[in-house]
Amino acid sequence: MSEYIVKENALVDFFKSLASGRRLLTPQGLGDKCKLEETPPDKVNLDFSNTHMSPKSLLFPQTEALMAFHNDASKPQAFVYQSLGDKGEPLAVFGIRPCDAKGLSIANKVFQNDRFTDNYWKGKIDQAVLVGLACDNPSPQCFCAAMGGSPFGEAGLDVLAFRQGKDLGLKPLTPKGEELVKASGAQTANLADAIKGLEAEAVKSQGVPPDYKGIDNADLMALFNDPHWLATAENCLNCGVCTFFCPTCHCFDIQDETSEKGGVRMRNWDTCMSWLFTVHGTGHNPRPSKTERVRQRFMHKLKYIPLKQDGVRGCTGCGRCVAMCPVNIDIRSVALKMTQTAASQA
Amino acid sequence: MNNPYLPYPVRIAEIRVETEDKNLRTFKFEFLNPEDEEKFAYLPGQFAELSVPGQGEIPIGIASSPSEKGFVLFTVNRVGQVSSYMHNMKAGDVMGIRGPLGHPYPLDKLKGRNIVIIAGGFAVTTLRSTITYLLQPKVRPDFGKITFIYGARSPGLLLYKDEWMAWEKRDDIDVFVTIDREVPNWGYKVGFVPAVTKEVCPPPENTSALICGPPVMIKFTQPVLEEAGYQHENIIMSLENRMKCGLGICGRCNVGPEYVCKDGPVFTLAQLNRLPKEY
Amino acid sequence: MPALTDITNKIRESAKKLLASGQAEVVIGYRQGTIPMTTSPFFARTADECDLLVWSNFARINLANYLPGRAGKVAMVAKGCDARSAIGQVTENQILKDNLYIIGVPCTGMIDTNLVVAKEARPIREVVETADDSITVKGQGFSTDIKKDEVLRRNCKTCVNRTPKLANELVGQEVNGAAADDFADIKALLAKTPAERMGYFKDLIKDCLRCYACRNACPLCYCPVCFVDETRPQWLGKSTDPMDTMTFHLLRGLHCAGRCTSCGACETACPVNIKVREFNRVMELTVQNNWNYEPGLSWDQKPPLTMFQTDDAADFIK
Amino acid sequence: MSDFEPRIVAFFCNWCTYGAADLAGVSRLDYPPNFRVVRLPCTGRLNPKFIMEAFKRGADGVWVSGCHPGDCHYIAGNYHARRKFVLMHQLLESIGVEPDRLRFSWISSAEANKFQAMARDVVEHVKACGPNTTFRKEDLKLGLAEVA
Repeated sequence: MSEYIVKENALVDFFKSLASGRRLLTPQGLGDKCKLEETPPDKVNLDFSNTHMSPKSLLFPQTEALMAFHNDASKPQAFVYQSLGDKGEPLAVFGIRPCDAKGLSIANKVFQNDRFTDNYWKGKIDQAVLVGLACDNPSPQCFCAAMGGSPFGEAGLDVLAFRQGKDLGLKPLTPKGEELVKASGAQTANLADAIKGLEAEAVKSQGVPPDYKGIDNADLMALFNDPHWLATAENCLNCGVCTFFCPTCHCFDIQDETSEKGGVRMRNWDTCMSWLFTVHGTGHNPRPSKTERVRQRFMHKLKYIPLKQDGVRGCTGCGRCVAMCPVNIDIRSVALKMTQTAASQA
Repeated sequence: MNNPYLPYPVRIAEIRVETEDKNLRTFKFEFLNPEDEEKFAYLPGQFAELSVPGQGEIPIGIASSPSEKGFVLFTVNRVGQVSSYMHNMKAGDVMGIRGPLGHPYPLDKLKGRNIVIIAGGFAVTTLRSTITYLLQPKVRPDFGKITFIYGARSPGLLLYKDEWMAWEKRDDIDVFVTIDREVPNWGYKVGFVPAVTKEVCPPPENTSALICGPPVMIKFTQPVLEEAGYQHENIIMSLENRMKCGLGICGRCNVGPEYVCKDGPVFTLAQLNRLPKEY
Repeated sequence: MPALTDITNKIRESAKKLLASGQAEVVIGYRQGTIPMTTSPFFARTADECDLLVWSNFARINLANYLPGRAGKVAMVAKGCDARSAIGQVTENQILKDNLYIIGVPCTGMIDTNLVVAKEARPIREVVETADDSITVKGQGFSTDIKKDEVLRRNCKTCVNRTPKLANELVGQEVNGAAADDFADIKALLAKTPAERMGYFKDLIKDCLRCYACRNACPLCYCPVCFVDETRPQWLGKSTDPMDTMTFHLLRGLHCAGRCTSCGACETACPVNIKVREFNRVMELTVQNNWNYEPGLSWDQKPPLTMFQTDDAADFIK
Repeated sequence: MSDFEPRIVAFFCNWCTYGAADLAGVSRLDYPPNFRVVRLPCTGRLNPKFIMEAFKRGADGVWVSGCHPGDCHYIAGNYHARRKFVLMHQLLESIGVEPDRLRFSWISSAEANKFQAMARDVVEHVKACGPNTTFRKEDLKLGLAEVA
């Protein structure tokens, strides 16, 4: 696949083409108000840092009704749960950052795992075309390179867009993306070298990435049993803000809500930081205190997911948990401690 | 698209109170749509999410055997919101089951081997399924000696009385049922499961053990088997953890990188040795 | 010497003494955060670790949060509000007075990072805190001075008890608090119509994620099982239903009534910047009006909801 | 609005107002039937979440009634309750629940007439507020074809 370019004066037409037959979502608003919103083609903003929350709610809303039943015995299907459908719709999302797209690709392997396919997720992701916007000026809390990604990363995207002066470069990554770009009337251009140059500069701005490879090779139980978890978790409030903001956190709870006429089974985001998350009916809790719960979160991101996903880490370096944590528990510091554990075991 | 969250509608055909404290009831379900029974093709050791409309779901091991057609059985302990609600339901009520979920006991890999089945309390459910499956005339010749050790606190807390009494009369399975303390007119063994295991457990050669029971029973039975010479690969256990989706997605039942629901619940002791004890 | 540096040095000195003399087994303080405008609660147990303790304009989390149920002797670094929370916990029997040593810091207010970002939207890579009344934020190609009193947290602007007078020691000169908090904003709100007030509060919490960070950051919220986690019956749905969210905030407000010291940790912790203290402030005003009570101002005061007067006024009861 | 019949959840202390309601009944004092009564051992048992739950689930009004101060069966339960009532009352009013939707009263078991008058008064005031549309959960939408 070749690259393409959209000249500054053709940008609105490009976004019109993206929006044709689909809803076009792009980041709108500033700071903590920045989120993906439906955007008229002439109102797309390329000057944003990143959305306040990760884009996972597009495919995995915080609250989603899965199925419903009614209790009217005089009508068919009383007390039988019926699917409410997966509610997907054709979407074009422009401006997802590579870290977040990678997060979606990691969650995608959970929602479509080796045994089961989550139809609610699949129904949405299959109808979405994701156009990422590369980061040419990463934020201070960004560390995608340290986690094996890049400000120009391609995982999870259909098209990678990047700023080429005042123009917009496009690199289609999937057949779906290729089709979209071709339909937009963008001109082909050989930009492979330009991308390399821009990427190198963007990576450089994150400094020399720390090396966490030790974790990948370390024994799981050695990492798990290391005494540092007690100190790592000591100041944690167990609030779970990190999990709500994380682009790869995908845990949920399933709950029934009822009314006079029947009920709805819905799923809601849940957090491994909560005591309730793992407690058994008997009262036994496999992760009874915050130390176990904090350990679970970081082990999941940095060891369990890589084991299950061919070495890809469950953290993409978006930096949200670092920025949002009320007590500044920094996953980079934790990864460093785990790396030290690994080194001392080796 | 197939919806793995959507339960098959079932009707409660029969409810049987299993124990004298009435905390365990066995529910016999019939599928509302007969074609769902085929889709619900399971093997011993798998579980399902029992779905009560408006209350929620609970993961429960399947107590019936695939050889028993026309119905499925689940024995449910009264513990939380859903199970308590189920204990107040009656025959004819409609609810749902979702599954089968998890992996079965690896019986296909155990062909030609002796099997010792050790159960404690109400954890016997999936092992009832296993024994019923193994004792089919067509299946039984594939396996060597079968030994069944089953314990509970008192006679009134033993499940499936008619069945194990019938098994006891057969000569193709050795049955040892035990209670914690002597009671009058008790014609079987007395003592804790580990002690009985020590006494009657077959030699480890060409033998696999399936164990399911409360943590304290497993804690003390495991050394007995080790002492008898059982390799950890041949000690097979079934775990439980809090679950919601049963599909390896919702994230709460993991033991290290493995999800008890999707990758388990059946693990060998050798596998568990390499995993955190978060269960 | 800049005041912050001076306080930092005194905290370290005091912490080392306390650990060496056995007066404390652990000193809970703050260390510098890993990104600009943050600090991280830190548990110093050795002299070396004491050298990581700092004082800053961003020491916002209330360390009393870590006290309940703690065994052994503990020292904590405390602003005026934090010390009041700790004293409140002593009166609520969450920690023994004899096990607690308060290193009191006369506080000139903590900075609301959202207000800083509102003044300087470019990515901030460094903050300089050497001046007493301003900070300097720096990033790629810029350096901006910001007056501290323009970016103070709401609760710090109206704080009366800045100096923790009941602390075991003070590290720094006493500072004067604001004049009494007049609750002008709340009074103005209460003057509106019920429909306007309902609209205001519903709008206030519309972004709430129900992460409960406000609860977890609160030194008053130490219940073993919070009402939001109760399952039988389950009082709150787990969806983002606006009424469930409202119920959470109302009950949180009620549970904190007569106990809240306006430390602002809840608002600091909120990831979507909800002014969650509005509910607490309504309750504080009510408590002050009815029982003339403010928490954490003496070691032996009884919390207002554990006691009563036979002639308590309640004219609305018919 | 005149044919609006409010649904009101009433929390009555077992030792007084609940008895007053009984006495009103046997004395043939008629009062409007808009109440669903929840009997409490003491108004001190009233957890604020009960009130929230009632409103959330669609109650148009809530009425809490217990023993006169000084008459508590448990000596001080209603003194403690009174302080909590102050907070609940102020908080709900502050966030915009119309004051007339929430009533607190003291009615002893002998005061059947006061009970009757209060019941009428509560219903009248809640009626004037109209249905509770602001402080309640929205009706769950099932989204099923059978029960549109």
